Amino acid sequence: MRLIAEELSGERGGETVFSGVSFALGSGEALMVTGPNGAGKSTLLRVLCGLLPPAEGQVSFSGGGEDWPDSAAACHYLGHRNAMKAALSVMENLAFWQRFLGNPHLDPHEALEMVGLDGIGHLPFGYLSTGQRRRAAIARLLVSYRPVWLLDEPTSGLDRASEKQFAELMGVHLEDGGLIVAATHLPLGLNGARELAMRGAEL
Amino acid sequence: MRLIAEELSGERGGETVFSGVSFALGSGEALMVTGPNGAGKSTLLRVLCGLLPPAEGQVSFSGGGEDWPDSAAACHYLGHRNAMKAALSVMENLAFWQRFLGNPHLDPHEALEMVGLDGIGHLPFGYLSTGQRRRAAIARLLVSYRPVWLLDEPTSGLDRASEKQFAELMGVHLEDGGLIVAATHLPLGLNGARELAMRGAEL
Amino acid sequence: MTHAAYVFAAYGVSALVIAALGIWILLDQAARRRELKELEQRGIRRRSDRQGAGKEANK
Amino acid sequence: MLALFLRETRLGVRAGSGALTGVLFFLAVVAVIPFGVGPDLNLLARIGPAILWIGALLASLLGLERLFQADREDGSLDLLLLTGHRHMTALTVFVKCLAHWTVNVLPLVVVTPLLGLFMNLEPLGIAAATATLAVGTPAITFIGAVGAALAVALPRGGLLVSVLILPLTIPVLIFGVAAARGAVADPDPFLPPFLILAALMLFFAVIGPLAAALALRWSGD
Amino acid sequence: MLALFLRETRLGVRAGSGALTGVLFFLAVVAVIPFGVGPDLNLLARIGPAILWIGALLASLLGLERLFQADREDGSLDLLLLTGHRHMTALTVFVKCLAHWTVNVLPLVVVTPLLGLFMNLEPLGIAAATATLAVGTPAITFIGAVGAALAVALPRGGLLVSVLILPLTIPVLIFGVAAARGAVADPDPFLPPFLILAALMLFFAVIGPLAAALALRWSGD
Amino acid sequence: MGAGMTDANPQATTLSGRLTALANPTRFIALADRLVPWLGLLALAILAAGLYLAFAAPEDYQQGSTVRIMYIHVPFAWLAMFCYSLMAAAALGTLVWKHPLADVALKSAAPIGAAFTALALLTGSIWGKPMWGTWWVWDARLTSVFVLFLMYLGIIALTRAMDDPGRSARAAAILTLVGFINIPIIKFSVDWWNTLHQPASVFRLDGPTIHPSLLWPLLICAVGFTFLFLTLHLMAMRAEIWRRRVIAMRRLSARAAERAAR
Ligand code: HEM
Ligand SMILES: Nc1ncnc2c1ncn2[C@@H]1O[C@H](COP(=O)(O)OP(=O)(O)OP(=O)(O)O)[C@@H](O)[C@H]1O
Ligand SMILES: Nc1ncnc2c1ncn2[C@@H]1O[C@H](COP(=O)(O)OP(=O)(O)OP(=O)(O)O)[C@@H](O)[C@H]1O
Ligand SMILES: [Mg+2]
Ligand SMILES: [Mg+2]
Repeated sequence: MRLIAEELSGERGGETVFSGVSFALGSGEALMVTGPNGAGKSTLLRVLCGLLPPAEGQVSFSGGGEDWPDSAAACHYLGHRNAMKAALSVMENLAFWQRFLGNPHLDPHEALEMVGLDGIGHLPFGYLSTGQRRRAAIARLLVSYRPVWLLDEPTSGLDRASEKQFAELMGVHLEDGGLIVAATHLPLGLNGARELAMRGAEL
Repeated sequence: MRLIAEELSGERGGETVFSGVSFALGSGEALMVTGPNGAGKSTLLRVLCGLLPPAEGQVSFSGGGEDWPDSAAACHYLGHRNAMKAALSVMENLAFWQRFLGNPHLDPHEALEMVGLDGIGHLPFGYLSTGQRRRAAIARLLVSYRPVWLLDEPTSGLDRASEKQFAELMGVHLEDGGLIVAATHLPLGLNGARELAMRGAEL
Repeated sequence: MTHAAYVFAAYGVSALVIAALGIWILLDQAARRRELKELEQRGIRRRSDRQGAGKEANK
Repeated sequence: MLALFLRETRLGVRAGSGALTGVLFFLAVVAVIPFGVGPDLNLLARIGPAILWIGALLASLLGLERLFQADREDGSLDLLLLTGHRHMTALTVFVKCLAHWTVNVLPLVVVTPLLGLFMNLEPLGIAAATATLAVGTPAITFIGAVGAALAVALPRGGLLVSVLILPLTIPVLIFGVAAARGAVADPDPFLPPFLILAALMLFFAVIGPLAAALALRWSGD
Repeated sequence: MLALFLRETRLGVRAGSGALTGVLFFLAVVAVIPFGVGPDLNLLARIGPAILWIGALLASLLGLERLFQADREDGSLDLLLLTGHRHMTALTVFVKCLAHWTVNVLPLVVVTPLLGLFMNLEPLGIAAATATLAVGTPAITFIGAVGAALAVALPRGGLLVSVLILPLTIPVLIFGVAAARGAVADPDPFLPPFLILAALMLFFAVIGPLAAALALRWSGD
Repeated sequence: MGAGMTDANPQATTLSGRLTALANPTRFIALADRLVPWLGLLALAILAAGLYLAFAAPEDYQQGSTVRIMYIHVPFAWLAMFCYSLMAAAALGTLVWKHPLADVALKSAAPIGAAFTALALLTGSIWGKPMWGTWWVWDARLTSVFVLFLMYLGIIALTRAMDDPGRSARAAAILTLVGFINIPIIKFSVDWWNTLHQPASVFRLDGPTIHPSLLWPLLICAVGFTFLFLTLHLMAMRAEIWRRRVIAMRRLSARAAERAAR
């Protein structure tokens, strides 16, 4: 499987925020997107999964076969917001996403265990602390399978231990032949990840 | 000015999340609250400023004179959420908080400059990137004066340069005789800050 | 009211509304033109102008 | 899709004051009209179906503007749109509309017979009014979905959504009232307007979600 | 406080082109009615005041339940509560209500005379309807504020809230319509219901913000 | 996204090339600059002639002198519908061909359309008072024109509610298209429902039924008002393009300032 970006440029509110981004990522590879605030990291991730149209260039995903025809189908997008409903319990949230996203992978209970949240699945999501919320959102990546993970500052709010745990989860995903693109300000603890440094569009 | 917590314990949803927290903080001192996710750091901050009642113990603030009779009056609370309206421009947001909070300190333009956001004050807050939003929220601390800053993961989402800039701002506030209590997972770059490590309530 | 008054009222209202519309558009135009001038005087040019210039030069 | 339906109804029931606000508003509308027209029972019976319809139309506007906004604010909307290859976005919208209707509008249909009694309608008229409401109100929800999708990027689109969709709901209202009245007022027929109403509902059940899906796809930010 | 008022109105206006939207909304509601009850001008004149009141009730309910929720979700509510020593919380609530009313309901009151013409009301009736709306609708907003505050405090108590709070709006509605009608329908008096309406409004203007402030203080989380 | 910012590569040799060239806002503005004065003069001349003929025309035996209102009422009503149809076409242009000027056309036509619709309503009401004895009735045609007016205002509200032209363009386009159902309803409401208002007497399948002495001035006035509409529309479009340029340049300068500060 390959995720290829060719001469991408992205636009926000009619303004180019980055341009000329190209890379090709194969199975088992990770790409860290870094850069100052407002450089366009989040915008790049949204363009990669097709939530925003690219202003120029194109994104292609190949080798996914029938299951993953394009990058929108093949990716898990973990944005700044956790995409969980505060009024539903953590388990209800995860079970919903598993059924809706399809390709079930881990059982929600197991997934919660993997992120160290076992025992609080019955709590409404709105009762969790910031870091716990983020971990519940990470558990969503595990309940359904997707080869590509697009992560936007995945470790924001996590404590030291959970950061390590998450690095291990990413490691396993890469070993299984997955791809990861992560926008981040903090080192994610992945060995051998490539780095894409963004500096915003030239004027 | 002194902020004193005596044998505080905090409750969330009928459950004690921490107990027996005591400290006394004088002018120019900073306290870093650390601990794993769910340890009760955010809860502690909310108890300190009076948004949550303490389950036991008490918080007192003295030496503030008429202007700052109690801790609620004396503190700036910077929570996880930025308390800005997406539909208003950054300047409008800041100008509003300045007028509403009273005790004007810096001019909104100056404050934006201090956090490196000059030139984008006219943009709607909703158009900013995550880090830019956080910086705008930090600018709010500067437009009105309060002796106590209660900061909940203030640097989440900031890039390296802004982190340093913010450390400097905190340094200046301490030099002016302010107090800072910050909950954080990341080192904030403050020299000589005391640390309060929370481990959650014993079960 | 006589019939003539109705006719007069109808024509009067129409003239008023159309005149207001025309004046509004003219004022809007003038304001935009002024803003553009001001920006150009401050030395700001559109990206496409520069690109366009580049393209002409390439031809 | 069933999962989505269940989630939405659960959310609606658990969090929302939606259902009851709607019913109460409906009640208020129906309660206040007799004050306006005075105690003339015949007149009341005559305009009864129209009042019920107008009440239902307005009540179903409540909460409609939040249909997609809540999802957008917590980031779910992104994921719903991303699964477009697996669940057509229009279908997702359709299911959300259905859930919204079940939670917020169905209760109105259920209390209609009771209100019909208040308005001095005869049994046949009550049955007809209830039937037309059951068939017609989904159309309003589907039209509303378009408005909600158009206004999703607006922080407080409430009124704007209603403004955008009210003119579009007029045909539904016309045929709904015509059918409800046709059942009792003798020269007027019941079936033709009722069938047109059903056709309108089906039409909007297709067009509404498609247009809303288009609007959502392009709201991208 | 003026700053808060300005911010709130600006938010309301920004989102949906404000005043225009309010007026449009009301126009749309009123335009829908004749499609339901038919073009009989006499009938329209009789139900006119009731229709105007229903439109106003709906307009003030739309978006009301978000009065504090939006502030809570973006964290502003914390700061508004924290400044309790400097601006009494009840006053803050009062100002927010006022802003909500100004943006969402006042435009309706302003266009009421025009709509009165459409509905074939006589001049006296129009004046009466406008007056009752101007005096009565703030009460609905103040009552709604209590509900909105409770909804923030009890996120899962939505049903409870609407059952407890909304019925309180019905007396306001009924006295409003009674007064508006009293001005034209001869045997009915105008002044008594109008005075009761004014009293209700003043009562809720005091009680509403106080209760809402209390609920918000306890919502702490 | 904004139309003011994308300049298509001009290749004005083929027909499609010429269309693309028109899509270039700079070229469009040049064209508009040249057309507007002539169109405006033409409109005024035709209107003057039409109105002169109108007042010279004989009075209607039923309606007396009020028939003169027809010469403005009917063109306004036609233009109200014409403008909406134009906007619907522009909406298609936005959605299907992503034509950069289509959105400008739609947005700037809305207020003009609203004004003409308001005029149709006003002159109609003024005519209705002597003819029907009332300013307003809720008959099908009148109400549907009123609804059209509301739709115009709704579209205006939507186009102004978002400050990002790209996003509001598509939202307004979708709304315009969905609302297009109203146009046939207006056109045929008089035939479908039995109402007070006059049925069509000019545009009919079996030819006009109106007397030629009334018809000619009416048609000339209609043409005049159409030219007036086109002039106003071109001017409004030009202003809108400039507005977008100003916004784009402001943003650019802000960004440059931010860069420089670092
Ligand atoms: C507010 C009130 C009115 C509105 C909204 C209105 C609207 C319209 C519209 C939309 C048309 C164009 C119809 C088409 O092309 O098929 C029209 C045409 C016309 N109206 Fe009115 N009208 C109003 C009042 C009146 C009155 C009071 C009269 C005269 C008694 C009148 C006489 C006509 C005539 C003669 C035409 C031309 C019909 C034709 O030749 O196609 N209208 N009006
Ligand atoms: N919804 C939006 N509408 C318009 N402009 C936006 C929007 N979101 C972001 N922008 C602008 O796009 C630019 C890039 O934003 P983006 O969120 O991609 O930055 P980022 O690299 O993720 O920054 P951060 O490190 O702060 O998360 C910023 O200048 C921002 O102002
Ligand atoms: N609104 C709430 N209602 C009920 N319980 C809550 C609520 N918010 C937090 N809790 C619970 O209180 C405990 C402490 O939460 P708190 O937010 O104080 O943790 P924290 O130390 O700030 O964690 P983090 O590092 O993740 O921010 C957690 O177990 C959490 O589940
Ligand atoms: Mg980002
Ligand atoms: Mg926390």
